[in-house]
Amino acid sequence: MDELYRDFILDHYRSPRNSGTLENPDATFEDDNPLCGDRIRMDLRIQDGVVSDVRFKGRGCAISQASASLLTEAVKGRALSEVAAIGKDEVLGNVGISISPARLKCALLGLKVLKQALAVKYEPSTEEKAYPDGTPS
Amino acid sequence: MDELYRDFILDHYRSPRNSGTLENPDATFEDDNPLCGDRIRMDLRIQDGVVSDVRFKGRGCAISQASASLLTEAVKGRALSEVAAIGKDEVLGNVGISISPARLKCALLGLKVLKQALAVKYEPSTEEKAYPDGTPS
Amino acid sequence: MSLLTAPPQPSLSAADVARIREDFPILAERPHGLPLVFLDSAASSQKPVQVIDSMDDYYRRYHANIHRGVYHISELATEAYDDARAKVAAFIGAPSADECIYVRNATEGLNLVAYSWGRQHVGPGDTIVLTEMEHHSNLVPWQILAKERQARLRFVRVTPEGLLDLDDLDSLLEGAKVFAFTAVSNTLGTVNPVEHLVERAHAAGAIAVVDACQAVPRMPVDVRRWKCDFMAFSAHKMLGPTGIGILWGRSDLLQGMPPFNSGGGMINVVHLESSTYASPPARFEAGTPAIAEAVGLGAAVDYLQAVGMERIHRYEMELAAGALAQLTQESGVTVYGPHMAARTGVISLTVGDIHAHDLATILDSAGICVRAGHHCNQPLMEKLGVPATTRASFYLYNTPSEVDALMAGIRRAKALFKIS
Amino acid sequence: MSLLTAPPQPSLSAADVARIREDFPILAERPHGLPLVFLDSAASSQKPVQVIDSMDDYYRRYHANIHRGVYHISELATEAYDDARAKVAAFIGAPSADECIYVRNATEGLNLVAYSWGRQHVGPGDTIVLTEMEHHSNLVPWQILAKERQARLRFVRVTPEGLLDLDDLDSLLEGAKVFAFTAVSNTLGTVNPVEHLVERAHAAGAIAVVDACQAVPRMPVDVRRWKCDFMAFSAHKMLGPTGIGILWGRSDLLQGMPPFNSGGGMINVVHLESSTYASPPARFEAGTPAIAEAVGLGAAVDYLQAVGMERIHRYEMELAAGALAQLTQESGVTVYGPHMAARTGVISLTVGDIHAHDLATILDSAGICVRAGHHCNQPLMEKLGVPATTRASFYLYNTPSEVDALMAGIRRAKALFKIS
Ligand SMILES: Cc1ncc(COP(=O)(O)O)c(C=O)c1O
Ligand SMILES: Cc1ncc(COP(=O)(O)O)c(C=O)c1O
Repeated sequence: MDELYRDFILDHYRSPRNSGTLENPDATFEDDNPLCGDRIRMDLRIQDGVVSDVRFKGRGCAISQASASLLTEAVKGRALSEVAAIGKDEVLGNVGISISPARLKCALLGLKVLKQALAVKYEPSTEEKAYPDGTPS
Repeated sequence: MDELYRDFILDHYRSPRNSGTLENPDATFEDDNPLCGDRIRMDLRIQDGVVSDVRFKGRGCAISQASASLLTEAVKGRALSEVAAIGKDEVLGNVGISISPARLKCALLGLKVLKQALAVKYEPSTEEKAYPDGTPS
Repeated sequence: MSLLTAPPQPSLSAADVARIREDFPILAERPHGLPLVFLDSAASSQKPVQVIDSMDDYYRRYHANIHRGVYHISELATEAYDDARAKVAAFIGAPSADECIYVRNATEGLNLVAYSWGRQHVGPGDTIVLTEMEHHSNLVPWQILAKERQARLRFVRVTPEGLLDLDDLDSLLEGAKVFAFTAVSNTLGTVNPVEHLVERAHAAGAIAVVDACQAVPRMPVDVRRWKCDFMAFSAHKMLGPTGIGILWGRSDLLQGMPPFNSGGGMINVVHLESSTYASPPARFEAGTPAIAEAVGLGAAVDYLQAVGMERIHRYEMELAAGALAQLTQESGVTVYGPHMAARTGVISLTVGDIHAHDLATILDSAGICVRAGHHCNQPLMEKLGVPATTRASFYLYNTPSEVDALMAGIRRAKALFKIS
Repeated sequence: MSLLTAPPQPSLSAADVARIREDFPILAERPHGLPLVFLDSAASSQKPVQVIDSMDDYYRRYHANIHRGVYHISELATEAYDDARAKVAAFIGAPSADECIYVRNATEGLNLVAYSWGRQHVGPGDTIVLTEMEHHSNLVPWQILAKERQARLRFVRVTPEGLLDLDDLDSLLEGAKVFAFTAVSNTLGTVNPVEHLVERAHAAGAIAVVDACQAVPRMPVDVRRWKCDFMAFSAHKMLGPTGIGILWGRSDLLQGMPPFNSGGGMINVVHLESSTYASPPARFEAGTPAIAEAVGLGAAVDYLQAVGMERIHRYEMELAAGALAQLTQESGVTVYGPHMAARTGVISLTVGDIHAHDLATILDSAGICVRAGHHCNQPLMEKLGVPATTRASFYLYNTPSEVDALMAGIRRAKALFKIS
């Protein structure tokens, strides 16, 4: 059980890194996890194909907020091509605790928002338009 | 099993007694058993408080038709007060075979129609009006 | 239909059927002290222990409400509920599990289409096309919709042989919004040419709604081959539990549809004055769903797939052919419905002037379960000119000797009613 | 409320509860190797063997479709289906079993009222009164009805303490057609004064629709005493199976209502172009019903009545009082909802800045099942100013030592999150 909430998770929850918003971000997205009300927005500054700055704002459980905070650290200064390659496993590895199926969506919300921010910016997704009234649950 | 369809039941089914209708009956009613489509109409002539004549018309299974036919025999010439006292048990006794729960409604359809004919005539039932679109099932 | 294109596959052997029968506890029952001969699977099939035990196990080990349950048994329940949906989707060839909506039964599935899609797309003067052989569940919801929206109903006629009369199909479909029809008649056993009917519906600009209640249990069904738009069926007719069925719908249609029932579990954001809704399938599953029943349906699909739908279909056709051969030889017996090539193992009949209920009662006294009545097909009965028929239907657990028992029962009824 | 008028009755003893626990197989489960502490009965209760076995027995011995089945097992099934309805009617004091309609769950029951009664009686400019503490299932259907009929919604406010603010009730109800409210809040545990609310609704000429989802499982309920017009509840919260619930309605109202779902089993005479419908309850039960589930619900009612609703209610109140005493002592814990006299054993809380899902996950790792989230009460959460709460709920099989386990779990969470 101590596996569940390590100190650095609490630290990221209470003192999130890269917290806040950017003015005129190059990419931005906001989404929530309707089942538990977690909400995250991510703003990105992109220069020469590199994520030069990133901010996130959100509310929700320690897992969703810490995971998003950790993700911003992993993303900052990296090339878009590298960021595009970040997957579930890397995010869960960074979080470093065992996550039950019901909480996976919390841990991955930040990643989902990040991907959607980049998708909206670089390749508008038709799928988004197909869900006018909610996200796939 | 031979208990189920005695010869006199078949006889009443194929040669119903008091079959047909009356002109200007003093009491009449028609109803069906929506679950199996049996249908029976009964016409009564009433003189001095006595059922002086009775006719029935119907379609359906041997049990419903024979039971109605037997009932007309039991009713003809009897005082209304006696007819009012005829119950389930007497009708089933006349039919004289064992009836499974699913077929009880068949065996008792004639009695139900008879009672309703008399009720409509002598004490208009408000319950009937409450079921504008069907009989209680 | 599928028989012509699929590679030849064996049917079930007597040994297979004997093994299958072991799985169905009810077949050991002895009503009136006689072996149970269950020939009413078209109304509702019996259940194998695998299905019964799956639900028992659910309640004993991991029952919990699914939505928002963070704890272990709730996670197990949620997983089982979603797994069953994926199994059903694979079973009917649905491109995505999200296209399979859990409903109470096929009837509710058809009502969902009529309410949600229908009230959005059908307006005054529009046409809804049905057939004369529809089950009340694929007729009355459209009557109500037509009345409410001042739309018009048209009916594909049924020929004296019991087939759909397709001669004027295209003119009936002209300008239609919906063509709703059954894949298999629950009274006549007729197997309709679904692919052709869907194709003509689409050519006329109508959507095709298939009542697959009698098809999914007894033959391979693939919505991608049928190319239909909606399809409804019930679990209880395919070895599954009561209380659950499936409405399958094309995902783009479902996406655009408003909710039917509303409340917990189908929302996104709720304010006092207004709300937004979840995506399908959740949008159409308001309230605590039939979780144990979904688990049971999943187990039923597993069972059917382990036996093989093609083999089940062939075996049922063999039983039906054997029964029809005997029935058509028997004096006084009238069989309704088409020739073997166009039908399946659902057989309606009458015997002399014996009313259907009397015949069913006599058969019951010999332990034989058949259905008697209008089979929720009153307009078709009127057309056939009979108030009711007696219907025998076969399934994977029936045997040729049960067909013989049926024949013996019919002969006994004839004797009792003095019919030669 | 009932406590004041009923003759004093004992609660459940520790020995009673020990015996009761033996009937619930799931309580022997050991998630994560620890004893299961199930404190989520308000979401869905666990099931005693008596209920599980009743359905098992049904499928093994007498499953068959009910309508028009002339044979033995179909008669048994029909009888069991009707018997269960009679048991439910007696349980809630309904004057007639025909007033109890089987639905999938409470949500469907409330939708049935909104669709069938609502679309007939609510028109432009009409008012529907709800409360701020309604479950989404007693809110969203009315939003949809209001939008469709251009009617207006008004809300009885919830006080900071978690009670209904009844000061302006009469003016809110002025000219209203419907007043729909919950008997017990599923988030705050508040027990509302149902008789008074019904009386005020009637005085204003409105019908009273009671969401009794959290009341019927946990206290004696009598519709004749409440004098309400409709009442909905779910079997799965009262020891019964998933997939079935009850809408009770006053018989004269039901008689006058058009069908909701339509199809097999709810008709009288069907022609191609139009149909007439059966009387209630059949009119509202289209298609093959949840037969096994009705049997299970009947067994659940038997079980609850054998234990005694008054005793169950008292015992739950004891557990709740014990839990509240400890929780209000515990630093960092905030409890929502009113004082003991106005509540029941459903307790929402937060602990420091620990998010509800984190708390639930920590409790789960100790084998403790609680619910976390908005509890289908989003507007109420907004009002409380919290995104989510953690909710513990008690039922007849819980014990004081499980309350202690909850407290220990909360203290562990505080330690992990370094909350003093
Ligand atoms: C007060 C209340 N109303 C309605 C519901 C909905 O019940 P169901 O999901 O069984 O339809 C619930 C349970 O979630 C509830 O607690
Ligand atoms: C062809 C057909 N359609 C619809 C139905 C209705 O199915 P259910 O009663 O399970 O909703 C049935 C079964 O009775 C059927 O045979």
